[in-house]
Parts: sequence; C-alpha cells; structure tokens
Amino acid sequence: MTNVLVVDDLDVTFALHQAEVKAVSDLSFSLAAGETMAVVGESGSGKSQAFLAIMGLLARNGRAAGRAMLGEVDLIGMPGDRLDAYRGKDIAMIFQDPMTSLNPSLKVRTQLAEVLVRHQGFAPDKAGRAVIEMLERVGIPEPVKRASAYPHELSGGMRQRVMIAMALLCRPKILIADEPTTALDVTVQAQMLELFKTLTDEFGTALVLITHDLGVVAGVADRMMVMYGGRCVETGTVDELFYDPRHPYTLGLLHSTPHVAKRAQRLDPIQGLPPSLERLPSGCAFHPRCAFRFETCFAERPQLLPVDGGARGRACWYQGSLKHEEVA
Amino acid sequence: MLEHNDDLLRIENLSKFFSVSSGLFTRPFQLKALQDISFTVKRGETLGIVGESGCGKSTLGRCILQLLSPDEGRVLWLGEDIARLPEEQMRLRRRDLQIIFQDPLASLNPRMTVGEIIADPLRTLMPEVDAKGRRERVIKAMEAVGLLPEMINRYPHEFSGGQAQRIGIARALITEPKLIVCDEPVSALDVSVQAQIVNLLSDLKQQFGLTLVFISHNLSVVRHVSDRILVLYLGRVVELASGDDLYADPRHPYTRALLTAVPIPDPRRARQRTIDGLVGEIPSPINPPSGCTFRTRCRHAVALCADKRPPLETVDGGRLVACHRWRELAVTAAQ
Amino acid sequence: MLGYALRRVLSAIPIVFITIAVCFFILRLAPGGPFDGERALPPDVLRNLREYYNLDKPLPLQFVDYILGVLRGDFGPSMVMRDFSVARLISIGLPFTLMLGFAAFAIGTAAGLIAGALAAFYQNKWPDYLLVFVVLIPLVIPNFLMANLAQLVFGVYLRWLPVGGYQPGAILNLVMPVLILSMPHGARVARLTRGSMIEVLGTNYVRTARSKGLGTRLILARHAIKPALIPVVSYLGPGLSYLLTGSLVVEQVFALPGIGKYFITAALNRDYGLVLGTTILYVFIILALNLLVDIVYAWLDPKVRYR
Amino acid sequence: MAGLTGKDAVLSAYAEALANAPKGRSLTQDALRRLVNNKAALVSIFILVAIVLFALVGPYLLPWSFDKIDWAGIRKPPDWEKGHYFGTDQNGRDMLARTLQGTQMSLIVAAVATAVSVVIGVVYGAIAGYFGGRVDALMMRFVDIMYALPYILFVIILVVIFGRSPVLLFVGIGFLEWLTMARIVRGQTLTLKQREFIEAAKAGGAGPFTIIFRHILPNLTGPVVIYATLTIPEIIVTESFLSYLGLGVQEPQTSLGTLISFGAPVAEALPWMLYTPAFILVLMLVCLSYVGDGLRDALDPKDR
Repeated sequence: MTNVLVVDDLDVTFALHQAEVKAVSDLSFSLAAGETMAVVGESGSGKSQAFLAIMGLLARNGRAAGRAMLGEVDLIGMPGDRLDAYRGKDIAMIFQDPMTSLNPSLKVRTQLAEVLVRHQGFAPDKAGRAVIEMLERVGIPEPVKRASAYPHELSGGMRQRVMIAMALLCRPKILIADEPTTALDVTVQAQMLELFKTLTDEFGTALVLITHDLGVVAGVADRMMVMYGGRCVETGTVDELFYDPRHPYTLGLLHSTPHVAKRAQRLDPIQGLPPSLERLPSGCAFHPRCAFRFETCFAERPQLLPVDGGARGRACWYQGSLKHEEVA
Repeated sequence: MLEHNDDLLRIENLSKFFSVSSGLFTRPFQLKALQDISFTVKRGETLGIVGESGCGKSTLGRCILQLLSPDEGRVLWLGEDIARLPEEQMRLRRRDLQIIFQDPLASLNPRMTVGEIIADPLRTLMPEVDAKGRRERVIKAMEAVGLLPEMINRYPHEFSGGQAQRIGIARALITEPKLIVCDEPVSALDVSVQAQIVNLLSDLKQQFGLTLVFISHNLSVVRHVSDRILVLYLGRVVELASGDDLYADPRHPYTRALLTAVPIPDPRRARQRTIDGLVGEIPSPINPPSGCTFRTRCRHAVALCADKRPPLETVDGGRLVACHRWRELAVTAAQ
Repeated sequence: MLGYALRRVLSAIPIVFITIAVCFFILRLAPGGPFDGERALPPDVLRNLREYYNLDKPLPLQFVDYILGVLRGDFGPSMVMRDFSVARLISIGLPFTLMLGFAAFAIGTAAGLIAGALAAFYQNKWPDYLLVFVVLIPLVIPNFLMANLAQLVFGVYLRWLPVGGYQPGAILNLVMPVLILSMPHGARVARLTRGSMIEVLGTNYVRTARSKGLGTRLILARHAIKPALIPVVSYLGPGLSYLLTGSLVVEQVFALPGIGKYFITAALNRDYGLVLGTTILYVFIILALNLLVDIVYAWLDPKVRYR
Repeated sequence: MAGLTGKDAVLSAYAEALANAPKGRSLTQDALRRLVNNKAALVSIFILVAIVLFALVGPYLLPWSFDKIDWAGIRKPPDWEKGHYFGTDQNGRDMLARTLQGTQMSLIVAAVATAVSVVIGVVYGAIAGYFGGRVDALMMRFVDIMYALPYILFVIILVVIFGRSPVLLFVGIGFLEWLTMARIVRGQTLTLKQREFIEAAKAGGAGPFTIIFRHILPNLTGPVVIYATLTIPEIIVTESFLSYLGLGVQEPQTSLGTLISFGAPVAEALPWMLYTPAFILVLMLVCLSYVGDGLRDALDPKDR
C-alpha cells in the first residue's frame, strides 16, 4: 500500500515570553492510503500541535522543523501561499469545537462553496449544487434549507456534519480530525463515527483521528499512535496495543478507561499528573508516574524502536512483561 | 405517606420551569427543564443520573440541594420537605447536603487560599467550630483527598485540574455531609486523572459512609460507580434500574440506544456490535414533541406514542420504565 | 431586517422625548438665570421679560408649549442675543458644524480602519510598532492642546496654513480643523480595529479558513473583515459624541462659525433657550446616527437580528 | 469525616506548624510581579509619583506663591536668580508656582470625580448584575441611552447649573462618568454569578451579602482598578478642556487647562506660558496611559 504522508523527525517549538517550549519532539510516522490512524494522548501530549504543524496552522509563536512529505512535496517550512494549493484539497482538517470553527457571519453555503471555487475552479452555481449534494451525503436533512442557514441556527451535531462536508468536498487524500466528537453527546458521537467510517471508505481517504478517548479509537481505527510529553511512546495496530500493550503508559491508559460492559471493582489509574511541557522530566518523560521504572529511566531517554521486528514500535527501557498482576 | 428507613432522599413529582425572556418587552416563554420527576435515594448507595446535554440532569442536582427551587413537587430529606423551606432553616440542613462541580477551577474562588476555600462552608454552617478547629478539620480533609497539607496557603491557579477537583471534594467533605451530589465531577479531567478521582470518590464513600448522586453524561463512568441508574430524556425519567439490570437488559428504547452508542475500549467487540443509531438529535426543550417526547427519534414509535404520554410503570424488581411498548420490545429483544 | 430597523426607530422616539424633558426641567429649575445681571432690573421690566420669554406660566405648561414649538421647528427666542430666534442661530451654525463633523468622521474612520488592519496584519513587526506609537499621540494629547500647537507650528512658525477663521470657499482654512478633529477619532478606531482584527485572526474559524487553503486575501476579505468590524461599528456611536466634543474645541480655537461656538457662548451667558435648543438638536443627530450604526451592526452580526 | 479522635493532639500541633506553611502567590501578587516587570509602566509610575509629590509639596518650597505678583518681573522668561524657574505671566506671577497649583487642582478633581464614578458604577452595576432579569434590562437600557447622549453637553449644562463651584462641578462629572464602570461591573457580576464557586458558596450556606462581599467584589478588583486608571486621565482632560473654554476653574485659582488657555494666544511671544503647563499635562497623560496599559496586561495575562 502506498504512503500518502510520511513524517520524519517533526519538532514543534513555541516561543513563550521566557523560554522555548517543545510541544512535539522527533515524531516520525507514515500514513498509508485509505487507512485510519488514531493518535491518542492526554492534554499537553502534543497530539494536536503535531498535526497543526503539518497543516501549517501553528500559532504565531510556533515553529516546526523536520519533514512531512505529502507525496513528493515537503509541507514543513513551505510558505503559506504555496501550502494553500494542498490544504483543503489533498489534506483537510476538522476541529474539536464545531461552534467556533465555522464563521458566524457567513452562510453555510458560502463557507462550503468557496472550497470548490478555490480548488476545483467551479463556477458558483455548480459549486452550490455540489454543496447541497455533499450536505445530503453527510446526513443533513433539508440540505437546501440548511445551506442558507447561518451556523448559529444549527445544532452542535449538525455543525460538525457541516465541517465534515466541508473537509471532504475535494475528496482529499488525508483527513485530520482533531477530537471531532469530544463536544458532542454519545448518540451523536456514534452517528458521527459511523459517518467517518463510511465516507472515508467511499472516498479512499486516509483518516487521522486525534482523541483522548480509547473507546472512540477501538471502533474506528486500524492503527494507533500513543503520545506522551510530545513524543510517540508506542505505535502499532489497534489490536496489538489494546490486547498486548508494551508501554506502561498505554497499559495505564487502558486501565484508567472505564468499560461500560464490565463493572470492575476498581480502576487502576496511572499515579500522578500529566507533565507540563515547560518542565518535562529528565530521561523518559513518563518515569515519575511509571510503575516499572529503574535507574536508566531517570537519566536516559528511550528511543522508539521496533518491537518483535515487526511494524509496531515503542519507546521504553523496561524489558520485562507488563502483565497486570505485576503492576504495583 | 410510607417512609422507608433507608430512604435518605425522596423526590416526588418534581418539576422545574425556566422562563426564557428575550428582551425587555417581549413576553417570556417557559422552558420545562424537569417534569414530574420521582425517585428515592437510599442510604449508602450511589445513584447515577445519565442523559444527553439539555436533559435536565444538572438542574435536577441543583433542585435536590435547593440551589434552584423546584416549581412543583416535594424534595423529602429524611422525610421532611425542604423544597419550601426558608433559607435560614435550609442552612441548617446544608451541612448534610453538599455538591462537587464539573469545572474544578471555576468552582474555586480565585481570590481565596485553599485553606479558606475548604473552610468556607464551616464558617457559615458550623459557626461553633473555632479557628483552630477549622484548621484541623481542613487539614484532615486535605489528607483524606490526597492533598499535601503544605498546600494550605496556596491559591487555586497554582493547581492542575485534578488537584483542583480534590480541593472541591475536600470542601464538600468538610461539614461531614450525608449526601454529596457529584455534577459531572470527572468530565473536565484527563483520562488518567479521571480514574484517580473516580477511585477517590469510592474510597471516601466507604470511609465516611457517604451517599452519592452521581450525574454524568459518560455512561461508562456512571456504570462504574453507580448502584442504581436513572435515565433522563428531555426533563423526564424514562428508566430507572439497578446498574446491572440496566446494562444487561435495558427496557426503554432510549436506554438501549444510549448503551449501544457508548464507545467500547475493546477493538474486537467494538467492531462486532451494531449501533442502534438514533435518528437525529435531541429536540428543543422549549417545544417538546407531544406524547412520548422520545418518539421523534424512536424506531419503534407508533401512533399511540404521539397521542399519549407513557406513564412511568413499575416493572419487575422495582425497575421503572416509561414506554408504551416496553413489553413487546422486550419480547423482540429476547428473540 | 426591515422589522428590526423599524423597531429600533420606534424605540428611539421616547428617548428623544425623555431627553428633552430632562434638559428642560434641569435648566428651568437651575438657580440663576439670564437676567441676573450686575444690577437688578426693575420689577415690571422683569415681569415683562418673563412674560415675553414665556417664563411666567406654570412649569408643566411651559414644557407643553415648548414641545409643541419644537415639533413646529420653533425653539423659542434666544435670551441673550435678543434679536435672534434659537432656530435661526442654529440654522446658521448647523450646516458648518455638520460639514466639519462628517468630514472628520469620514477621514478618521477610513484612516483608522486602514491603519488598524495593517497593524494587525503586521502584528509585532515594525509597521505595527510604528502605528501603535503614532496612534498614542492624539490619544494622550488633548485636542484643544493639539489644536493650539498645530496653529502655532503650521500657522505661526511655518505659515503653511491659515491660523483660523472661515469664509465660504476657503478650503485651506478647513484643513487643520478637520485633521485635528479626525485624529483622536481615527486613533481610537485604529486601536479597536487592530485589537479586534488580531482577535479575529486568532479565532478557530479563521484557522478553518486557512485549513481550506483559501489564501490570505480571500480570508481577510471574506472571513475576517466582517466580524472584525463589529466592535468598531459599535464604537462609532459613542465616537460621534467624542467628535462633537472635539468640534466644540476646534470651532473655538480656530474661530469657526459653527454651532459649537454659539453653544459655548450661550452656556457662558446662561442663555437657556439656546443651550436647550442646541442640546436637543445634538441629541437628535446623535440618536439618528446611532440608529444607523445599530442597523449596520445587525447586518454585520446575523445573531443580533433575532434578539 | 468522622469526629475528631485520639489524633487530636498530634493534629493540632501539626496545624500550628502549618500556620507558617509556605504562602502561595495570589492573583494580585502575580499581577504586581508582572507590572513590575513592565519597564514602561514602572517608569511611568515613578514619574507620576514624583509629579504628585511635587504638586503637593512643591508650592511650599518655592520662593513665589501662585497668586503673588512680582511687579518687577512681568512677562519675563525663566530667570533662575529671581526664582522664576519657568518665567512669569502677564501679571508677573510665577509660572512654576501656577503650574504646580494647576496640577494640584487637576489631580484633586480627577481623584474626586473618579471616586464618585467608581462608587456609583460599582453599586449600579452590581445591583443590575446580581438581581438580573427585568431590573437588569431596565437599568442597562438606561445606561445605553445615557451612552448615546452627548456627554459633554451635559457637563456644560452642569457647569451652567452649578456655576463656578469646582467641587460640585466635579462631583457632577463623576456622576456622568460612571456608565462604563457600571457596564463592566454588571457584565463581570453576571459572569461571576454563573461561576461554580458562587454555587459552591450557596451550597455552603452563604447568604446574598456574604456572596457579594466575600465572593463577587474581591473578584472585581482587577477591572475596577483598570477602569479607575483609565478614568483619571479622561477626567483630567475633561477638566482642562472645560477650564480652557472658561467654564471650569476660575481665577485666581488655576488649573492646567486654564493655564493653557492663557498661554496659547501669547505662545509666539511668551512660549514658556504655553509649554510649561502643556508639558506637565502631556507628561501626566502619557504616564497614566502606560500605567493603564501595564495594569491591563498585568491583570489579564490571557493574551501573553
């Protein structure tokens, strides 16, 4: 299968008033055509910033280094006006908060049609028809009426559908969805995840699903990448990571997530708090919270290395087994 | 009225309306946030309340504590109706009834130190405790929730969300209450911290013999902590059952839909199951559908559902369900 | 939209009425009057004067008479400039003041918008720093002082422009007054535009627009300008009041024949009739323009219309 | 928590020790630290303090008082030997002494009017915000109307009414300046009212007054302080403007505006008569503007 996106040694730094903060370090991964990859992490893990950097959407004080190859072109460091040829066309993004991500003063139709006019050179009336079609496709009832509405006249779920429609108009190779269902109710979330599945299958779009919710990942993704303190700590297929986690953090996340079908007596959470990027611990950033740490973890940072010679990888010094009983 | 000894709190036919006014000269219209809610909370149990946003679950929590006064119905606390109590008398009961909020930082006054925040309910509710006694109690409470007593003179903005939530819990514990309403206590927290707080709450419940009303939109968390679960839809009770019964055998189509929509952190199962997709979204509570309010999203709705509101029926084992067709549907589900 | 505009117009009518009433009664009840000269007037002269100026009737009746007069366009006689009616004095001064005000408003608003947008676009680069500094000057130097300094520099030392006065057609005489008047207004508009533009450029929906690859020009023109204008437009109403203050000063300093000059003279001489007439007129103009601003606002922000 | 048990003694000793526990930094302290780090604001504060001190103490140190006429030194440029450091005016009065007196007047006026407007604004805004509903709608509609009216005309009408009593005049100006404060306080009260810590206080049995004084007002200090620093220059300008027009402070009392209005027509021949008061006025306003900006950044660190 061909890779549509290959990221190499991506670093993202932010200049704060006193210091420089590294939000993402040495991130490398590749995304195959049509696959769904989940990026999982808690707040401050750098999961959103990495993909904002790839899209060239970092805040003013942010800077990205490394490479992100979209086919033959490197997106990192490309000036905004050249990026615009790819953004929205080959690579699109959906954000967490559909309320604020749509322009309140423009009608839905305007905000969608402009994508087609810009990238496909559609005439306005043709773009308008395509917009209605796409709105219908994402399950919006009365699309003609909704197209003439302003965002504040739509419900949260409806707005997120509009966002999806907008992102898929040009049938991009890659769709990045940053916590797309966090602001929504479970029932709407389920509808939305179904929609992602069917549409990305149909259009052959590769989906990057950024989330903190392992439940969302399990139903939708093929592969996943777990991030902690700005680095990827473990990566592999969803089944590998869920049923046989090799990094203590992944294991901790799984044990922290309550399961609706089982009533365990007690959750087994990770101790302590997620680190602040301004004061990352030495060595392995996870060591202060890790039940398996030993001296090396304090001093040296583990590299992301292949596990079992396969496609999965992890960054951890501990070589023993992570069987549940052994957790302190 | 029959009083069970183990009924700590009993809600009877409670309704709450908000008048929504759009301007100075326009006539306000009524939003029915809660209608005809009845249930009991037994001593020592955890009652979970779930529902989608706008179903009135937070309003219900506030009505229990008289932070909002209900428009109709009774709130019986140990057999006494506190819904119409003057505020001075209510104050005497407040030491037994406390609350934990969703947004941990917003629930702490940024101008007060941790010590002052935790001691605040003591000042008004237990004026007999002197300054020294207050301090001791504050320290005990801080230790109970896992905060270092050295943090007593710090201010809230120096804490992370998880720690701030611990401060909020310590404040709720300080008057040694009997019942604590937890209003979405973990939804603003990171997954790993969320689990710590859930565990902390269950430890404290055991340690201090607390009764909890646990409000959340996250069914997995509610399932994890609750003995019984109340499902709300558009301001009405649609189902009430023990946690195990509800999850094993949901009777109301809405509960069933909610349950199938919950994400499962287990890839094989997640891929296998079919989602009983609800059509559309929750209707506006300003103009709710006639009859059964759920009928607009229900796959099993028939003409009767539009005409007549289903009564809340008691079914086997003290479960409650409000659906015209629950019997037929239970049969179909069994097949 | 039309209904909204109509409602706004109707709600403005009682405001005008209340304002007239408040001003009228405050001034009538105020101690002292135009006839408290250095020497006391003989009682019968005073009585005749009071009768002529309609001051002998009970207050409510005076008020009704006054309102009826105003509705006919009659603001009563001036009490100090005996041979002129208030309406006549106003009709002499008003056109000039309006011209001055509108010119300054147009120039200031346009310059402020452009400067503010540029500063926002080059945020934390040299055009931004320069503009932020330049904009500070008219904001901290009160404009009567600015007017005097400008007079001194450009009129007296450099002799580029006339120091003051105005005859019809003497455009050069207007250059300094209009610019001085427009400067603080323009500075405030620039500040607001910069602030709101920066805010809008940082919003999620502008990020969405960027993620669609729309290109800077389209993002600015279609996505950023309209919402960024909202706070600026809502300032334009109060801004008109500031312009009015400015125009009083400018007319005074540059000896221009506007309504402001009459107003100050009237206030100094306790010419109640003229003060009242001018105030009502100003209130009317400002409310009318505010109304216009509100309607523009509703056009910019679709949410407002549904309130 | 079950009742206190045998651990009492240990605990109370511990409590004593903790009375000296490390103090956290409050929001105010954080803000002050940020303000001190802002060099422009810090320098401005020093200059302002110097001006205020000099305006209050200076007149006692000068050889000439502000209304004393030096018959030998009329319309004279600065003369260090005679003690006219900034020259004299047409009547032979010392310009420095007059400028200091004028500064004093401007400062007093600004303080009085700002205090009046803050008090009215906070009370009005807090009432509207706390009670909400129709009371709020009605009260704020009134503010909206007042906003739209030509403020300066009302000031001038006040001048006409109160005649030449500066104190009353500036109480009057204060009465007109409170609108913005009321709006800000009302908005803040509305938001604070919905914050969960207010509900927590209610659940803790706090009554409305406890809530207002213990929980709402302390959280308003930021906006009130910012507002006050922004109002002071505004009132200084209004006062100097009125005095400039001849409607404000009257002879032999003086203010910066009066001095400028006397100095402006003769600025070509006697430049010191304009530049001395103008310089002090602009310096004060520039400093106040930097302090205001500095305070805003310090108290609202959101956009840094």
